[in-house]
Amino acid sequence: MEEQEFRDEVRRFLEDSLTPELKRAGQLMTSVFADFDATMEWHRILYEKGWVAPDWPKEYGGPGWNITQRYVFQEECKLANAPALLPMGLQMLGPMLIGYGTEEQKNYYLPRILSGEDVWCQGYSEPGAGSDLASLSTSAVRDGDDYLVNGSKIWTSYAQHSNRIFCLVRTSKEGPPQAGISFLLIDMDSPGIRVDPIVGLDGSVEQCQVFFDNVRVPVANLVGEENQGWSVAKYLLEFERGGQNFTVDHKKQTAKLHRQARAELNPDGIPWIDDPVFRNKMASVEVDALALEYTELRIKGALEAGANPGALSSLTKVMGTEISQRFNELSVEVMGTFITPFQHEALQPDFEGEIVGPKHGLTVMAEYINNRASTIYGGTAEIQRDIIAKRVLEL
Amino acid sequence: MEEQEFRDEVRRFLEDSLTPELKRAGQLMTSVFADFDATMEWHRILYEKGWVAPDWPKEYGGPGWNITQRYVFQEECKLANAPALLPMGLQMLGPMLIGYGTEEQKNYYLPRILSGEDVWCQGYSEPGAGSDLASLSTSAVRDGDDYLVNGSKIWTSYAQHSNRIFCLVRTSKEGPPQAGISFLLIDMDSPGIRVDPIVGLDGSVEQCQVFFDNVRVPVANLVGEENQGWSVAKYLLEFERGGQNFTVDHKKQTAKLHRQARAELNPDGIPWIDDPVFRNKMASVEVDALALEYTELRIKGALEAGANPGALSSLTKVMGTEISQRFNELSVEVMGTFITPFQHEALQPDFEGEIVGPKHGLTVMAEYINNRASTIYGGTAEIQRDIIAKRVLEL
Amino acid sequence: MHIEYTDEQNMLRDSVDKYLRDNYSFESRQAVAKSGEGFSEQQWRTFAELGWLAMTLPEEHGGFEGGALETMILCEAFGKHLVLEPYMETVVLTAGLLQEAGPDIHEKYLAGVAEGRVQGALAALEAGRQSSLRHVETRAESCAEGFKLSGSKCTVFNGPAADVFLVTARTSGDAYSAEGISLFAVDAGLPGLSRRDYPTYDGRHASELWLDGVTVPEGALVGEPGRGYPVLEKIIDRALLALSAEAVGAMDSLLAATVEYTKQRKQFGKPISRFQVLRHRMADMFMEIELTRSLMLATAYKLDQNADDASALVSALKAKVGKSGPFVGQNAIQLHGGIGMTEELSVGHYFKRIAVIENLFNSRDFHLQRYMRLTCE
Amino acid sequence: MHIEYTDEQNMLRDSVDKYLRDNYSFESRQAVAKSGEGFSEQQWRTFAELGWLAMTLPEEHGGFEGGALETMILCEAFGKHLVLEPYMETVVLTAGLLQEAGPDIHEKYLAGVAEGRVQGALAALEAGRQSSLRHVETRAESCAEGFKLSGSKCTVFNGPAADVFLVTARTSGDAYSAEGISLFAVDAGLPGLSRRDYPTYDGRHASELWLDGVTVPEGALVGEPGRGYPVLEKIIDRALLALSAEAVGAMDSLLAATVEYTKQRKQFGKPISRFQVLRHRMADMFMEIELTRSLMLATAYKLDQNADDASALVSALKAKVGKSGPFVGQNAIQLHGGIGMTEELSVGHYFKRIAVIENLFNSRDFHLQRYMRLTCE
Repeated sequence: MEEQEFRDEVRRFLEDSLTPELKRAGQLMTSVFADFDATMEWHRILYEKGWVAPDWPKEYGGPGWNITQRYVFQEECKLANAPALLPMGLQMLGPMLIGYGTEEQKNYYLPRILSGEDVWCQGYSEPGAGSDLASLSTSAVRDGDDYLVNGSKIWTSYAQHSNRIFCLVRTSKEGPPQAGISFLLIDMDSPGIRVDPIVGLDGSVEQCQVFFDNVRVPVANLVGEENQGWSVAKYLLEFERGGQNFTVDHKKQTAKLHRQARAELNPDGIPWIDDPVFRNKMASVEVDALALEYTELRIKGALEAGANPGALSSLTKVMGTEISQRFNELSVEVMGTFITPFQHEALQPDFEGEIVGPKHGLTVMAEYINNRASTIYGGTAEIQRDIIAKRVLEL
Repeated sequence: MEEQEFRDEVRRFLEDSLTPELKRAGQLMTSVFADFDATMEWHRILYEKGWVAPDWPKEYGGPGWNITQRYVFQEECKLANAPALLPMGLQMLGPMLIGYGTEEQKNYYLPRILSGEDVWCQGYSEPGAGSDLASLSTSAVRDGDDYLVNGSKIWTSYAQHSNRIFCLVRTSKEGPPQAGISFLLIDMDSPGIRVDPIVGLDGSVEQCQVFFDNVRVPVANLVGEENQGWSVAKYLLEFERGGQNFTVDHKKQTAKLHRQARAELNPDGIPWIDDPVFRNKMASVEVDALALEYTELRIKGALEAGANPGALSSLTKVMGTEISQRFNELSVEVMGTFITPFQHEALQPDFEGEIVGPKHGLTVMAEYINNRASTIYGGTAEIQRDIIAKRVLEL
Repeated sequence: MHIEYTDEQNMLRDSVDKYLRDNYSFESRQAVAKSGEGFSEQQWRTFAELGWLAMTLPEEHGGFEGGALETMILCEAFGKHLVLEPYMETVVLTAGLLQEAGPDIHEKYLAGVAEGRVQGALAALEAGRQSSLRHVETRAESCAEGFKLSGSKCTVFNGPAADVFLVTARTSGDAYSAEGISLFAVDAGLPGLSRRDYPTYDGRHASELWLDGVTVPEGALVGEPGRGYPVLEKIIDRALLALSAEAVGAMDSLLAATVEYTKQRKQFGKPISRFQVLRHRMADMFMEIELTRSLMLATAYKLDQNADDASALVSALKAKVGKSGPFVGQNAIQLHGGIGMTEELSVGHYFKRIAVIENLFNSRDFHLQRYMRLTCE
Repeated sequence: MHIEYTDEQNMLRDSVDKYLRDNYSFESRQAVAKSGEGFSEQQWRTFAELGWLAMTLPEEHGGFEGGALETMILCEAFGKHLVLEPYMETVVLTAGLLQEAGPDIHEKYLAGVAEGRVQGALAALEAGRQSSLRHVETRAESCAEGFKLSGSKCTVFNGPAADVFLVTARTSGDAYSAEGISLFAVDAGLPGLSRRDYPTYDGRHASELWLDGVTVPEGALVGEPGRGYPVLEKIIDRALLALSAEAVGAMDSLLAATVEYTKQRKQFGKPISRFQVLRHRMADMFMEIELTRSLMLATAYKLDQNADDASALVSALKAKVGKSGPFVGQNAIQLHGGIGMTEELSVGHYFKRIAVIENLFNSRDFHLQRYMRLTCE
């Protein structure tokens, strides 16, 4: 199918299926997550259409799209303000199970990810193991046909909404730290699991700490070999790093900033967009965003040609997040004192009251705050630069 | 004497003594060094006045000024465009001999530094020992009443004009690298010394490499104890780091930039100083320069109170040089294509021809180029930050 | 020019710091922030008892005649300990402006401020043009009783607790003119005044304010009619010093917390403070803070001297805070990692307060421009 | 949109690179730079023989009809090897503009350019207002023989070697008007033309040019009278691509040299490439270069497509080069330390060329402004 034809089809579908409430949930996103209920509603709609897992092979329930089509679909969803789907099942665990899971695991779990029946969260980081993930200490000790799991995971996004968690656990203390790690699938309703929500700086709860106290997990829930979990994890980390596209996010941020900068006036009473100094700063970020857009196109070109864009994908995460943060800062500057009202309830899709300040400023401060995390999670900006130095420059 | 009265006296002296040629040499400085002949002429004038070594104690030939007076003198000299004196004898070796030298050394060398009869250069860095100075390998081996010196020093400023060099040499390979270093005074006309000039990026020669091939140096020329040279060197390094004041340099750069930005027109045909974006960048640097100015005042206050400003002096070198470089960049931007003419001869004080482009642009490119070295010599910007992290923040 | 503290000032500094260290823990601060008020009445009374609120007031109203240096010392400590209480709003802005008013007003409010009985708020911004204090559409018309005020104000910090509002209203001139702006002290209880209160991201409370024909007596006028703007500018210079000092205090705490955290946090087998990139980042934070502190000290000194370049210094300082503040705040979070993004740690709260400070009374570029206007024309 | 090279383009790229690697050592380059000419006649002839000079010319003049992509490929390689020869001046600017001229001129010069016999230079800037191509005070008056030109020009790169100058002169309009500027091909041998030549910091030669009633025939007019500015703008977009590609090539060499140097330079018992701060600096250099390269590829593509947003891309690219270029250049020197400041090493010469590039045809802020004007109005 031609690209434009496909794009039109996606647009028609989005027009028909995205309710105003769902769009509102998309518009009110101030982090990578949307309102949970809206997210799952949209998940089910896409599932029924067969479009919920664009990146999966057709035999496992993917739509069978090529790379361009997947780009187009992602682009159009974002432009239409669809709420973002949860990536933990669809984008992290799913592809991994397809690569490493047993037939039983694939048959059981994949359909439940697609349907939304299972909501997964990711148990990687620990209080003592962040950037240095391989130092993790949550232990899984064989006890008959089970593992007994003890320890704690942190920064577990949406654990409070999840019925399952995939975890990296330590099954051996021999050899280098990477060598004794295994990959386990765990039911969240297993006895011995406790979930403590972590309140974020913006007042919302997206992250949790998950505690494991002698939690029994059947050995059958091991993915890959025992002590071979690190290679599975690395696959996902690579995905987390290289698999992101920032072009559409930046385009939306640009459009939003332009809207704000046309509406709000600078101290001389002219719209910020016509303030030469501010305009210069906008241009500076927009040019960098444009450069990243073409870099992403180069990556896409390489992928389509079957090549590995390696070096280039490692820069998208760093530049993508840092450019986003600069957009956030410019929005804050334009909104001035209207960043101050704390209106947490107004960020819920079902809010019907009146807000303080202009509508286009409502999400600005929460976005500024929450987006600071983007240079921390999924490999900090510092770790990313370490990787570029080591892998790309071979320093 | 009251500060203002003293300042007036200095001004009167400068008005009377600074010839137009000397001023011209000062104005044409594109690095920390001025034309050598002009420098030494000015040195002799100050010597006759008794003002050549403001920082030396009175008993050794200093003028007996307090801290404020020394600041004022330095300020007024720079503002009057006096050529900078060579620091190697007056500011580096002199104070060090006063602290560590024998009576004989003091009696012999100090007067000759004051009079300008001796011109000193500094032999610290080596091709293999830059930031890591303690790894130096130029060796001095005892042979009767002499040392035999072998090796090479690099970045030796004005070695081609010097009749003496003070060197760090290795007298022992035992213990940590700092432990086997000694401090030697060497005649440049000793047999076995060769001086190779190094041509800089601006086409001028300020640095040299100095080679030592079995050079005989009397043991009497040792300063401090054998193998105790590191503590002497550290004293000088501290001086090089903390002893600089950037306030007047930045004020001169500000004035110069304003002159350029009033004279040159932006693409819309208005003076650059009225271009909002450029003006904003000027303001940004000027505010940082102002902040550094008051930081230097805080340091001066601490010194006057007899306290050690430690933490603050370590930031002056970093910020002072980086602010200077930003001024350079703005001047380059204003001058546009007039940075391109390479007019090396026009930078000599005795040049009488016509120059290409406006006079206020003549030194801009050479300054931009040469000032890149300011974050390299005397401890790189990176080493300085290491020091702040270690000594100030105790990380 | 000596810009270090006198012994007396050092004593004040130490005593404020000691009190807050002992009595203003982050936990108690958070409890207060989550309460409906946005500050602690009890702390406020203690501040009054300790003489802090009277520190810069005139003697005749129980004050100690302190100047900009004292304001700076207090606010730096408030920033360091993340103090919520509306010192800037009530003492710097309200009492500062009231000192320009006639004796009626003096009598009515100033002693009350000194004693901690009276709180105030500045109502000077209007929605749609909130980036300029000169944009005033609220009108004040002469009437038999004095003036009748109509209009609306936004971002009135400390609005919910204020006993008196300092309101800008136009007695002449048009939209953007600095001329024709008058200042009024409006009692919070007057009929025709209504508010919508809301909490702010930095743990305080603010209001939108509507004036629907609020009638105030002649004596409520602060300064000359139509000449309110220069008075406001003068007091806002003080507020900018106060805010900037608060930012310096906050930055100090952020750097200290970051140094501490990176020393104990281990990754890859060593404290993360061993990583050179983080060490240099902290060195840069240190340098930014010290440069800002130098400007802060100089600004306080110049304000106390009524120096010609005092306002230029104020803008230089606020511009510098607009760079150093976000830099230090953002990197404190970055170096703390995930934990820095949680409500539980103080780091993020300093970060939010710094973000708010940067947006009060105009941000960096405005002040860079003002600095150039004041220094090179 | 695919912005990777075709096989043919890859071949060109490889062959240019191979030739220069084998035949254009830094040492020989330096010898040429110090010679009186500022480029090598012999290299220039070889460039012609290799077909490089004809690459983008029309077939009728012996050219290969290449487009922006070919210009980009050549200039990127020239930048990488620090090529001195005046390709941009002669082929991109002069031949580019001449293609807009009538057949007389075509005949006279274009084949000569393709064969390496003819060199050219753009004389479009005037002292005092050299930041704008629109500022033209040089006047062209109609006369019996055609036009009589009077005025002066500054910063005429490749002036000393030029056989023909492309001169802007005003036939109508005032000082800053884009209207009324005409373009003339002025033979270097004409009476009334005088020059002062000077070497430039980047090892080339340039001139100041005076036109004292220089008479040119009617046919010397390039394009319509008074409509020269849009033509110039169009060709300068190509020159900006050429310069930017050259900068990208130079940055590649600088990063490669820096990586190499830091791996072998040892301090404190290990290669300095082990220091995290330097590693991150090089990672940043890498990212800046790749972002610039993406814009470069896209710009060449858009120019070849005559896309509506081609000029916006050109300005985005030049603006980006204005940030990445100095960043990479300055840090290459910083990481080399003292040795990077010497004439002996290539690093500093790349640095100087990048500084010159940033100042040709306006620097970063101008292009940021142009980008905004072209994209959001």
